[in-house]
Amino acid sequence: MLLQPFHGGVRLPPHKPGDAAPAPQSLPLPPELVHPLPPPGASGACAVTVGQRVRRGEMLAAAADARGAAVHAGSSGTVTAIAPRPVGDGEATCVVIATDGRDDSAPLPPLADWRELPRERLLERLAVAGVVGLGGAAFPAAAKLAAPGTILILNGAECEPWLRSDEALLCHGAVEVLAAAQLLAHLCRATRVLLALESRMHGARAALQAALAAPGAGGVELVAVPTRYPVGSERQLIRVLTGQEVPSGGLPRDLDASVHNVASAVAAWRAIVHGEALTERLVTLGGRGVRGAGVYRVRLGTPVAHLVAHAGGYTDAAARLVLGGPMMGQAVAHDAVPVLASTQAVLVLGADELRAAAPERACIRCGDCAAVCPAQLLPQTLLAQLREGELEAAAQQGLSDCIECGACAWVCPAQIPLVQLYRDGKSALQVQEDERARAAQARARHLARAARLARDAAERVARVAARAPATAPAAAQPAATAPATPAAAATTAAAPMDKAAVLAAIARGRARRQAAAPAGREDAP
Amino acid sequence: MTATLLAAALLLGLVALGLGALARRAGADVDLAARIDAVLPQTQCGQCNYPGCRPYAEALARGEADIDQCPPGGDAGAHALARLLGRVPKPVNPAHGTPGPRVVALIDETTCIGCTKCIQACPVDAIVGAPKLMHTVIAAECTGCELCLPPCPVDCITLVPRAADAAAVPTRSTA
Amino acid sequence: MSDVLALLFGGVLVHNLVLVHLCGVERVAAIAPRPLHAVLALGLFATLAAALVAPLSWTLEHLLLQAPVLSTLRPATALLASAAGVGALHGGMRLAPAALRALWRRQPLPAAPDAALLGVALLAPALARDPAQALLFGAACGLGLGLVLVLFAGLQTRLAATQVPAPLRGAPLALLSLALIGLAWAGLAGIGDRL
Amino acid sequence: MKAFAVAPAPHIHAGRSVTRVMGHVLLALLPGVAAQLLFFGPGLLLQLALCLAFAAAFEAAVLRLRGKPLLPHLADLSAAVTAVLLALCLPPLAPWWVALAGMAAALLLGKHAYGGLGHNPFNPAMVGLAAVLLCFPREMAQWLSPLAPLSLSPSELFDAVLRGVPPPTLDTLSSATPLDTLRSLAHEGRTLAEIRRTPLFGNVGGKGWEWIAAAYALGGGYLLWRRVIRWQVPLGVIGASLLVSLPFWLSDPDTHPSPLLHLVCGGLMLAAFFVATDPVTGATTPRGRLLFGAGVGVLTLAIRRWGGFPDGVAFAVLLMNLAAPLLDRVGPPRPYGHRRAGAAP
Repeated sequence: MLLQPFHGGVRLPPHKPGDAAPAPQSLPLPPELVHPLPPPGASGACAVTVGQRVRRGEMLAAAADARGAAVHAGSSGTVTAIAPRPVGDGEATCVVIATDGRDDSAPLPPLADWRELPRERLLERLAVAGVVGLGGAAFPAAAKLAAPGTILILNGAECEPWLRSDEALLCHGAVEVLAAAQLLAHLCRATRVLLALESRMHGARAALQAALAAPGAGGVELVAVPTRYPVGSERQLIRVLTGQEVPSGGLPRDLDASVHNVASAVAAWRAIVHGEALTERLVTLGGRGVRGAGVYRVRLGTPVAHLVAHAGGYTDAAARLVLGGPMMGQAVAHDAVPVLASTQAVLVLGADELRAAAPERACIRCGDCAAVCPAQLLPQTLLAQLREGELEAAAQQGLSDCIECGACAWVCPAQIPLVQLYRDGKSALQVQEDERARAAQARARHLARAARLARDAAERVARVAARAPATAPAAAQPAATAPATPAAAATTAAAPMDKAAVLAAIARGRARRQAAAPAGREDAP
Repeated sequence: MTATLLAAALLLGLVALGLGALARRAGADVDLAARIDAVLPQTQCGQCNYPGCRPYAEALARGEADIDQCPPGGDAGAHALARLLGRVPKPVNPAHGTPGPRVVALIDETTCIGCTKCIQACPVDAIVGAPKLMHTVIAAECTGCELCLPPCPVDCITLVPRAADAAAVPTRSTA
Repeated sequence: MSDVLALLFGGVLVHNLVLVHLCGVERVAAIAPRPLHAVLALGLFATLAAALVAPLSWTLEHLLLQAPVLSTLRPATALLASAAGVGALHGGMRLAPAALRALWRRQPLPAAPDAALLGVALLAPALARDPAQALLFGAACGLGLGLVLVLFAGLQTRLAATQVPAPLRGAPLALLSLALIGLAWAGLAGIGDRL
Repeated sequence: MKAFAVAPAPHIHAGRSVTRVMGHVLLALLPGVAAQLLFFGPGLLLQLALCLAFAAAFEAAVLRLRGKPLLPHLADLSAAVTAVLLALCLPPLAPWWVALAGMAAALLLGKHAYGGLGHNPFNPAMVGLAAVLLCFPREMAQWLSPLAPLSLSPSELFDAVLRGVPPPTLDTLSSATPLDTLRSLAHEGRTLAEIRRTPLFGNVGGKGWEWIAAAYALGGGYLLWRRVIRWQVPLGVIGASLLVSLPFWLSDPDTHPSPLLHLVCGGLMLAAFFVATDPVTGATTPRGRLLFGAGVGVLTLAIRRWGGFPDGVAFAVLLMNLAAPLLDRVGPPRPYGHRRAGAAP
């Protein structure tokens, strides 16, 4: 398989000792689970009430539509509250469940004969089971799998330092991954199935090759992509494997390809074959700030504090708590936040692992950022344009193609928070585009109104012109010349009114009114 | 003598070609007016002393208007016009009004008498109602141009800042 | 051939209006943040104007001012020539095709002749031996002015994002930048006459 | 519940800072300084000391004037790099006021007037050098013939630099740079072969200059290997000057110096690796950098051949700094997923 290089990318210190990832360790059930409900628009109404007893896998909120994803209880227990709770660096309405420790579950009926079932039935099961992408974006799997693609790429290339969740799954769950590959290949009607993993994942490669040797598990091509951040990003992986580039603003389906994280594939497989809703995921715990670093099988909704406490607690070097990887992860202010489907890792970084708190300096245009930018942009030019407020020019330079991978901020010798700037720039661009769409709407309505007024005026003139010949048949002398404007036609066509007739009519009207007046009843005005 | 003439002619020919190319790139007045109209906020408010955004755009293209007469566009709008017309950017002229946050008209339904004067005045048909019946403003469509305030006999229309959720962009118009 | 090159290099480099003779400095300093295509148009229009002014002032000089006593009228004839040149350009533009007229309306040259054109009117009679050379020299001077305009506008785009100390913002920085460009231009000083 | 400080992503960093970049540049300059010390004597040490002292003084003064904290800005060594570059271009026995004027022009006019590091459009060292070339033409022409100044006693040296009194034996020691002699003798119609036989020229170029050029190339190689500078500018400068001088040399070897001689003499190698590669004032797109380097090479040769100065590197770099913003518009790279460069998708 000929691999194409992708532009830029950086070689990060992996912080991943050993050839194979450690086996996933399990965790005792936390006393309380916090399940954030998706924003009102993206999901159905909350299906449970406070005090109601729920079992593991029971639906807390239905999927908004056939392409959404439902929310499920992480374990059995009673719902103690449905209220806003801190989630990530913000807040969301959450269903809080006090677990009872029995952990009895309510599985959905397994669909063992999924090969014969219609695709729609399988996609609908994925939505009901709440399967979302576990690669960090948490995009509903049903929506992503809806578009078939001849090339199916299973993304096992976990390229951020410390992260070993996918690698642990590949090393210790290779059979399930390959089975899931078959299911997804059927769902996507894919003719080629590629499983990408980083060239440094020797343990995972060996486990997969052993599983491939087993009967009935063929058809999946193992591809070792170069260990270079951000090779695991969807666009870069497609470039490396197919040599094609996803068009700007487009999706992989435009290239007849689809990319799925290996963990999401397994979650989809479990939901269909075992009828298990998505209630747990593998989370990497790392960094010098915590003891017992490794890969844990964590129930969704488990507070981070519980995970850290049972792993071994904080060391005194703990300086920053990050949900996700060190390059794209989100720093959070405290550990009373739940683990979500998008939480690939919980990192407690020590002060020396962190970027130096050096003050931000002026950009010296060294171009290191442009050399490493996988989207082949010019971060230094975008920086200058955004600082001058030249949104239009920045959009022209490809600001919306920035994948926020952080490689530019990683190499920047002047310590400029570039990703933050581009994220703000993108949101400002979005606001500008909304305003422009609103303006276009207003222009359309204005033009429609102007057209309507013109049409009304023309109709009124036509109506008057049509009525005028009917009232004066006696004075049918021909209209002498073509009237200059329609309005003028009305007056010349009618016969000249003589003044006496008008006065007589008024007198008759006054007389009739006096005759009615003495009757003492005033008609309506 | 002839060599210099030839060189001068060649040089001036190149200059003329350059100017022709620049002129074609800059475009005739008509499509320049369209490009300017695309940048204007389309509030049709008339604060620029022109009866709407399109007339102001055409005046700008003819070079009769200045780029700082559009308060709803704000300073950013003036900068965009400057960049489009190759002029020196300057902030909005306060004489035409001061740029402010986006506002939406709101009809006080207890005092509205259904006189339809505001409906006729609204440049974008954002007010729904009928004679002697209740009138109300469609918040998503209102551009905050304040043209409905003067004709209202009972002064029941007030301007309120556009709420964030009301800012949901209406579906793309088919026009 | 060599005098054509000498005139060309002379007009653009050795006798650059803005950087060597400091004519039209105020136009360059005030070019400020304008898109590059607008500055290019302005530069090309300046070239046309200079090309009109130079032969005019040359003929006026060599027809009227031969007698030494009349040479005191030189500033007057220079002013007359440049005013006539700009006037001719304004008139000519009215007959130009629509797109060019639109471009001219957006990037007009001031009606009154400014220092740069006066400079051309004074330089051309001194350096050119016949009207054709004056025409070529005038065009070269215009191109020199246009070149500095475009380079300076490019520089301005890079200066826009800088945190210039408050007292130097705006005109002082523009003049300082022009001084540094003049410093760089001095390196090309001898290029013209050694051809 | 344990609280943490919050900061935007990414949370780790490659560790390279502006100070370290400038540190690498200074390190790469050491071989060049050593070679120049070897051939032109300890005068350079005095010039270096003077320039560095003035640099520190001006930086500190301006930073206090602008109310900025002294340490972080002083520590970014950018002023030190400017000082060393300027010192290398000054004649070893130039009086102290030449260094003062050069550093004043470089740091005050060239850099801090625009707002400090990162904001200056012109290379500060070259602004200083160009100003000094124009203001002190006589002092700047007083180069020494190679290997001669070893006989100078320290007191004569101090007199020359600190009090501006030229040593009595100066006329035997001093001679113009090879480029100067090249230009003056060429104008007297002497053929290149005769010029080459004067004691000034070694087997390739100027006697000492070829080693100095090699030392700069060595330093440049280090910078390329450490990825502090990119290959486009040096390739542009060296490639363009070779390509431009080759046809002239082939057509008429007697009057036009060989491309190698051009490379070795004067400040071309210093410019190729240390001056033109200044990222702040150069072009920032790969294609722009290539054009920038080519421009510096061509303009340097043009000024050497027809210009008024023996070595036009300073002016060539300043002129290309002026054109750099336009060069960036020539060839922006094609973003991922776009059909053409710089066009909307």
